[in-house]
Amino acid sequence: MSVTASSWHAAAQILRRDLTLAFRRPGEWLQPVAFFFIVTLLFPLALDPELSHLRRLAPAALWVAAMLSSVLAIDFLFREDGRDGTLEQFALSGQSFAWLLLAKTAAHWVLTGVPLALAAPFAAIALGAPADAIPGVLASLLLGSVSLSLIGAIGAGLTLGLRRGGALLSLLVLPLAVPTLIFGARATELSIHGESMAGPMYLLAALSVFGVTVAPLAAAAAVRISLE
Amino acid sequence: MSVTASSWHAAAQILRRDLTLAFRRPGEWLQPVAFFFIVTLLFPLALDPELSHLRRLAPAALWVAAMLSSVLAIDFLFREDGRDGTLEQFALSGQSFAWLLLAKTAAHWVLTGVPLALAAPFAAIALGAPADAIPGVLASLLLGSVSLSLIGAIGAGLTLGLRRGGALLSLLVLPLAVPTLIFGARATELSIHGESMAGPMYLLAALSVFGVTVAPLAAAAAVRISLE
Amino acid sequence: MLRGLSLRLAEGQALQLLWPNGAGKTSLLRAVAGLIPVEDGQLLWRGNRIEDDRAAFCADLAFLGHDLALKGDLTAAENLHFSVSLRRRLAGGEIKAALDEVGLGTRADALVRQMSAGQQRRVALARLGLWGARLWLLDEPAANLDAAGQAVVVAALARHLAAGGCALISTHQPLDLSASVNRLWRDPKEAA
Amino acid sequence: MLRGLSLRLAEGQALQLLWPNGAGKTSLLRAVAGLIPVEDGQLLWRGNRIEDDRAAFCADLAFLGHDLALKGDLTAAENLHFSVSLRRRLAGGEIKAALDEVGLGTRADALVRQMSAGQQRRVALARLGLWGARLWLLDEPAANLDAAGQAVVVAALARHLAAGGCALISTHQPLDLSASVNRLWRDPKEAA
Amino acid sequence: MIEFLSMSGYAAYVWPSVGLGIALLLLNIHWARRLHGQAKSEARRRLAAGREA
Amino acid sequence: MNWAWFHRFGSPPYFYSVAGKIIPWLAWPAGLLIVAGLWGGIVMAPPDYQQSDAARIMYVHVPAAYVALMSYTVMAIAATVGLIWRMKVAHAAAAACAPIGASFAAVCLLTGMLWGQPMWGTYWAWDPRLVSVLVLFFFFLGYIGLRGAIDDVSRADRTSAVLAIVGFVNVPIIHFSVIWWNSIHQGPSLIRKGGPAMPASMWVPLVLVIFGFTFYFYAVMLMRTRAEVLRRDRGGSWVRDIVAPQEPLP
Ligand code: HEM
Ligand SMILES: Nc1ncnc2c1ncn2[C@@H]1O[C@H](COP(=O)(O)OP(=O)(O)OP(=O)(O)O)[C@@H](O)[C@H]1O
Ligand SMILES: Nc1ncnc2c1ncn2[C@@H]1O[C@H](COP(=O)(O)OP(=O)(O)OP(=O)(O)O)[C@@H](O)[C@H]1O
Ligand SMILES: [Mg+2]
Ligand SMILES: [Mg+2]
Repeated sequence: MSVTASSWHAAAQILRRDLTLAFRRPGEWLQPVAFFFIVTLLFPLALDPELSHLRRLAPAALWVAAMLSSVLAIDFLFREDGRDGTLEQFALSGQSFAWLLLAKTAAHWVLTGVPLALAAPFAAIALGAPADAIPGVLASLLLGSVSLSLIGAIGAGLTLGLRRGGALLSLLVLPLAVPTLIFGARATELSIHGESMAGPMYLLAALSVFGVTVAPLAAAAAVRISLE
Repeated sequence: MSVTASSWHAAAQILRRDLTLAFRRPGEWLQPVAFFFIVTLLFPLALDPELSHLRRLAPAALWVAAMLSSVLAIDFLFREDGRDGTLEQFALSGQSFAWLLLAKTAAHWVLTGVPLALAAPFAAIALGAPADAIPGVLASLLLGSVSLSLIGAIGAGLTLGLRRGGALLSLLVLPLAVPTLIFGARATELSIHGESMAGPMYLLAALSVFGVTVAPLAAAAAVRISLE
Repeated sequence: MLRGLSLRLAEGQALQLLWPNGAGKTSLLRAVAGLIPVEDGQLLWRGNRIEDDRAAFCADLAFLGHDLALKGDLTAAENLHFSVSLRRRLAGGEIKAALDEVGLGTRADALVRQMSAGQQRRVALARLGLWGARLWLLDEPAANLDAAGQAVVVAALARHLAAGGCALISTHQPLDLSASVNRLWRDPKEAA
Repeated sequence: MLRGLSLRLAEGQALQLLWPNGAGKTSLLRAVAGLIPVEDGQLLWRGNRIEDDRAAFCADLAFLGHDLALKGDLTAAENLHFSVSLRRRLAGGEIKAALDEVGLGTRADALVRQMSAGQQRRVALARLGLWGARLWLLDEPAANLDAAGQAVVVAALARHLAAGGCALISTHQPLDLSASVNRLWRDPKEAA
Repeated sequence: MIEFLSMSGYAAYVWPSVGLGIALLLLNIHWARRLHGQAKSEARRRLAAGREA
Repeated sequence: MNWAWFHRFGSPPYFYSVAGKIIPWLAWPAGLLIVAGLWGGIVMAPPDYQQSDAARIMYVHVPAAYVALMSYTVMAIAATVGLIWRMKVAHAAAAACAPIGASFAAVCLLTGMLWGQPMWGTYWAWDPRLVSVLVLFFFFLGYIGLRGAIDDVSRADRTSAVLAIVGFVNVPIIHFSVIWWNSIHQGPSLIRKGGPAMPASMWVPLVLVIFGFTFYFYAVMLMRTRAEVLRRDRGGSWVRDIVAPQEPLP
């Protein structure tokens, strides 16, 4: 009786749905960005605020703040859809479950990774980075946040349905994200010093590719178990 | 027909209840501590890791990590009790609502602030602080976490019942906690340098006293609104 | 939301609200309990305005909403102990007796998390009895309950009314309370 | 948990499970849907083992659990659109028609968050119809519904059965389905 | 003997390490046995409870 | 190939009794090897020509490091087996590995720190090898935390199995970190082209302790797994015969 929906169509619908929902409550996707700004600002406050000093710290502050706000945001990736039964319906929709979750992760990246990357140059300048570093900072965070979102999706799947997912989530995700942090911070540092950042960027790209292939499968396995 | 319960008795019951619940799931109150360790670990990874260099950063890293794990943990202060109707019953119990919430906050501090303060010396040493600094680091975090818990209680009350409390909570709480951060980091810094930390410690104590008087009232007002 | 309502409850009397979905049963009960503000009109308890002495009113009040206020990680007995202790000191054996009354005597030490929806509701009913309040506000107390569970609700209500308490209940299926002072109210527009 | 069960559904047939609380209605429905693993025993659909082609089975299946899978921040029409689009492409006007059938024609553009529990359940019923699945698994479809709402459930089921679908339903009050092939099953031990 | 114990000046590092190693071996056995004991007594409790009911 | 033994091992009562018989055969050799190796290493072997007697920390540090890595590997394998064949005993074995592995990782870290102070002049450095071992330790903790946070045993088994498998990427990173990045930590000195980079009087005791620790690990793992199996099946009929064999049937 009916034309079945292709997997691309289904993924596009999920993307549209999640973006629609987010734009109905703009406060929500602005929060991780605001969090990011606040955390980067805490550093100068806790230190004696000399700019020359701060600049050496900038990559670390940016990346630690980015990772934390990414972990904070990822907690919501599946939580609501799990609670209200939507994920059950995804699992029963006849589409590949991992694929649908990848679509959700992509929407999440658009809503948190991209704004984060756009915000990072401002924070970098506030921490004393030169204006020339802007494209480099932006690029490294844009690429790094892809793998952060993907790694986060695994953690979100594993902690779905737990009462206090948040803290456990960071315990699981942050160790997995250590390589991203190291290469990302290195890329940002090189760009602040005006050097070529190709090396760490290739490694970040490799991490993202690896993440795209592995993370949805792991997340789907974990979410399916938590639906029982 | 019945002997009514005194407010001390009621508070003691709440404390006992929350500790019982926490010890049934020891994983949960250990998580903020693990988060604290991981966050302090992220800094050296994102920087070129020379200890002499790290030591200057140690107070900032310790306090930013402590604030973040405190905020992360405080999200759960009222959430579950709100969701399952317990707070409604508190409000209708005939006891002072603010007082009952203060008891809950005290339990929370015992479960998160104290372990955090105990963990901080280890993290400080990994960041290159000398062993002499241990009592100072411990004391400053023990005192600072009191005011962090109290400020957090206001934020937890305000964001209770919101779907994505976590991120918003940190936006509300972190700015309010800036004085604690500044004095706390200053105290830790002085203790790492082996100097007297009395000045900032008095200020931290003043913040805590102020917090005890104001925070429960504000939290009670906020929670009451969110119950409607 | 609701306008032009007026109702009065006497000792030993139960009033069941049988209004349709969305008519405002939940809202009315919560307003009476003081959980949502009343915009217009007034509530009297024993002849005094409730706002004047909310603590006294609370001491006479037991509210059972959609959310049961039970902790999954505590046992049934512990749940009762902690929640009743906020209001009054318990004598030994009271909890056991209350759980027996709702048919959970053998499961006093089971974690509430491991109970089915119906059993959890029974624990909440046991708590109602222990509080010793005069006025019960019950929002769909028989939801999720099978016939045996509904009988427990009816029995608990009967005991309460016989002891001179009163109750305001929202339901979708009328509960068969034999108390002569049980009234049904099928439409919010009808005067009670 | 459940043992020694065996049941068979034919086209146009509905089976209502009237088991008591905790007997395993929810668990049975979720196991049939494939949401919880079946430890022992097998499920056949159109003569094939379900594990062999889960996608085909899912295409024929509509599951409505305790959780309605509706987003409070989307309107009723948007909710239907997004959830049906995962399964098939929609023609224009289908959604409007489906909402009309459950009596929500005028509220298509209201946010689901602002609807009462009963109205939300009606939206979920409208979705069931749109999926066009052959087998409906309904867990307490009439919970929270008033008499008019129950009539909507009954009508939707009647349409579905008349079109050759079949349904497995858990309930506490039997639904009065006029379909001749409607069966009640009051005790899990009784063979169906 | 003293010379051996002093580990040519590294005693403060070598002996704690050896101690940690031995503690590790002993503690793991202890924990495993305790776990086994707990499982047994729990099972016994269950059986007793089952017989009562 | 005949898989009957594999399926038989999946049955809790069979596993319980067979593992109970195997344990002594692992434990006694383990004890002998460890005593002999430590004696050979700490008392008999000559001091290192560079590090003098500080090198003796090696006889605890290196075996602990190997066993920490091995326990994660065994845990990941057991988790995979449990996930694919739905084998409860394998899940129990994975659960048993985590605390043991965590303790060995902790000892590797602590002895490494104690060795680092005299050799590198610092207890801790932010070096790839050291950090990746710390991450391994956090994985064990995360695994234990995740398992503890889920009440339903079967769900906890499978969810934590996914984590164990995902976290396995860290194991090769630890092993190769000294080669991929320029690390202050020592490169491979035992298993390498051209044979061990030390005299036999040093490497033979080391190998003895390594084998001893390995046997020890399997012995303790089986002990924990048995306990775990018993705990899960505490209602099972076979359990009665074990915990209360003399009592008559009710
Ligand atoms: C906290 C600090 C340390 C950590 C976490 C650590 C970790 C490890 C690990 C995981 C291994 C096993 C590698 C593998 O099997 O692939 C290892 C082996 C080894 N470590 Fe360390 N180590 C630390 C400090 C040291 C120090 C200070 C020394 C000596 C100066 C040292 C000397 C060795 C040696 C000789 C090996 C054996 C290498 C081989 O034969 O493959 N370690 N360590
Ligand atoms: N948060 C809200 N925002 C706006 N309107 C609301 C909100 N909550 C409830 N309402 C509206 O208030 C009215 C009364 O709701 P209430 O929950 O009291 O109904 P009820 O009689 O308990 O219904 P039911 O039988 O479905 O539980 C409904 O029309 C509902 O749409
Ligand atoms: N997470 C769980 N852990 C342990 N036992 C459970 C769990 N969930 C359900 N059960 C048990 O499984 C049995 C069947 O539960 P199920 O939810 O299927 O019952 P039901 O027939 O739907 O009951 P109800 O009418 O109350 O909804 C119950 O005895 C319940 O106690
Ligand atoms: Mg209602
Ligand atoms: Mg059910």
